[in-house]
Amino acid sequence: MVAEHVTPAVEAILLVAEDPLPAELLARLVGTTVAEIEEVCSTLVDEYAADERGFVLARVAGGYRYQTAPEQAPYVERYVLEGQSSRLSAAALETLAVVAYKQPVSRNQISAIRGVTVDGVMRTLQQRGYVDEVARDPGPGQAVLYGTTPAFLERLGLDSVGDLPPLGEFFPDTAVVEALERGLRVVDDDDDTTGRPG
Amino acid sequence: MVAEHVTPAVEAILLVAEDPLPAELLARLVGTTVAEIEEVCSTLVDEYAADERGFVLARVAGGYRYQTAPEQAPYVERYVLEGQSSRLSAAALETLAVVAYKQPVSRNQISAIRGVTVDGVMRTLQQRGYVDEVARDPGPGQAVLYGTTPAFLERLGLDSVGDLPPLGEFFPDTAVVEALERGLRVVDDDDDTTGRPG
Amino acid sequence: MPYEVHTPVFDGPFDLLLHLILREQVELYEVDLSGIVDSYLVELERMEQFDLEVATEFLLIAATLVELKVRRLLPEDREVDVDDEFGLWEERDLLLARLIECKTFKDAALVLRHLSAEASRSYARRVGPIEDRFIGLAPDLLRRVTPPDLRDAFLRATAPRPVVRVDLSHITPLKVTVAEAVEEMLDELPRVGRVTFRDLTADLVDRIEVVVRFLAVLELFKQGALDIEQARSFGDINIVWIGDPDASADSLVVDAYEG
Repeated sequence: MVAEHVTPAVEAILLVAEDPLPAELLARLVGTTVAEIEEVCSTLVDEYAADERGFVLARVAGGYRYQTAPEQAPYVERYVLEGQSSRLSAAALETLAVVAYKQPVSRNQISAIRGVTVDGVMRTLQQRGYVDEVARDPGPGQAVLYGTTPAFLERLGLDSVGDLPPLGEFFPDTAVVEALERGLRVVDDDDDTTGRPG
Repeated sequence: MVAEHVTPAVEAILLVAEDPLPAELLARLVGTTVAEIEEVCSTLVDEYAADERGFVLARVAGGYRYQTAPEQAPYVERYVLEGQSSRLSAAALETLAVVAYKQPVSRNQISAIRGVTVDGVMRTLQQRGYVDEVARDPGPGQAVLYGTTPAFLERLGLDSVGDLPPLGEFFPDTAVVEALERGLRVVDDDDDTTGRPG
Repeated sequence: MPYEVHTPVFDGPFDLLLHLILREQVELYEVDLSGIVDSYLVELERMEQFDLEVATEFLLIAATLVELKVRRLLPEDREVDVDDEFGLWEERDLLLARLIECKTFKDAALVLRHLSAEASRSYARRVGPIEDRFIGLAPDLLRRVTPPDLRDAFLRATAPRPVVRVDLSHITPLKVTVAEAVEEMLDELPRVGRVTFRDLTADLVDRIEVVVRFLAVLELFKQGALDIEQARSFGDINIVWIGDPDASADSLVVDAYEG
């Protein structure tokens, strides 16, 4: 049974928080266990949904925070005006995908996968705070290794990178692989004649 | 009977607002009457109280805003004291930047640039001693003009405002800024419901 | 009529190759060699800054493709060097593996786009403590703010924002269709025989009506019902009826234009 004081205390602290607050911090501030905080938050998520509130309690980037309900976006946008002014380019998204799934990863490794140099795009992503240096390759050269940041998770509304769909889901299906293989045939499939007719 | 969409829309807008929002503004954003907004808000005040939420909907300075419930003050204080919130919100930082670069500047001019009312944020900045009234607009209305304080310069390790980093090539030209100032007023010039000077 | 100009710009050689193989369903060996090379050269030219690494990659892949194709076209040489053939297979497999990996992440990126679009509909509360009693408690708020932070904040605050409402007042709804305009002209033109475009549109008020009338002229010209002469640029257009004197709207098939 959750102590009576926990729920409103959590609501009050979350109301003045500017970043997602981890359950551990909430537990410490309210003087309870992490398990109890998780229970309280999950109840609040359900209550707000059941009451059809205009706000939701979201679990993002390893913490909880108040957000507007997605359905209210048109009204909120009238007030905030800013909107998502900065759409991510296809190149930025593909680079982010590589970093997200292969982190920690070096710039060279990303370039190899994308087939282009990624210096410019990585600089932009770093400036925007979506990726950051997380380590150094222990091998020779000590290349800088990159990973995604909490800002990236916030941008995607994810709790952790573990919440991304497994990469295996995106492996091209047989039809695509076959098309690629066909496109890169070394010899004709119906290679029974030397001089090809037609 | 209040239209179904009004309540969650009001909750969503209030959730992201930094300043108390007058019922007139809410009515315009949601597309309803002031009377309906007042009815919705008064119902929400009662609901939050009945549910013993950690937040309340308060009527402050001619508008509505979310605040923490008075009984939760000890927990909020603990959170604030822990330094978890010890940085300026993005909105406050932007407002401070506008004052720093465009001083002397009136609140209306800042609102126009930021696209939202800045009363609450300006109050915070003034309380903190980062900005202060420096003059009065000689024109009609004699709006109060704001500038940054010596304490602000000291905190940033600057000798004078002239030492602020140059804006360089990124700065949109004057025409764009003027268009923004003209075009993006949330509160109309003739809307004096907020009781703002100037 | 809305129309789009499709000029795909490829982000790299894999992008282009995937496009060539998958989206256009082109059998690369059916395309002539110069066609493949041309596509690569076009992309190289389109690159805003000449990036040596990307250019090299483009060249390498183009060369691999050319080699694969040459190998396919030449009569089978039983004496072929086993090492050469093995090397070619290896290169081809490497290329295939890299293409598959690239495609995997391209598709993963689509999911990221979707997630980010969904997340952007929900705005976070980032207000912080607003009540006076809490504001006073917090330590120095500028502690971690640097002058460049301030400049960035100013640039953010003054960056042009997307226009919220689209002003549609300048768009005139179409009152007349091209078919109607054709019908009107069929009433008059066969009888008059010859008219200038200025006269033909003299009684029209709205610019859009003139445009529609012009489209109708083009339509009848396309059908071979009239001839158009224009003596000099921007001069008046003479319209001469050369079709059946008893033409009616029913005898002409007029494309519907969607306004």
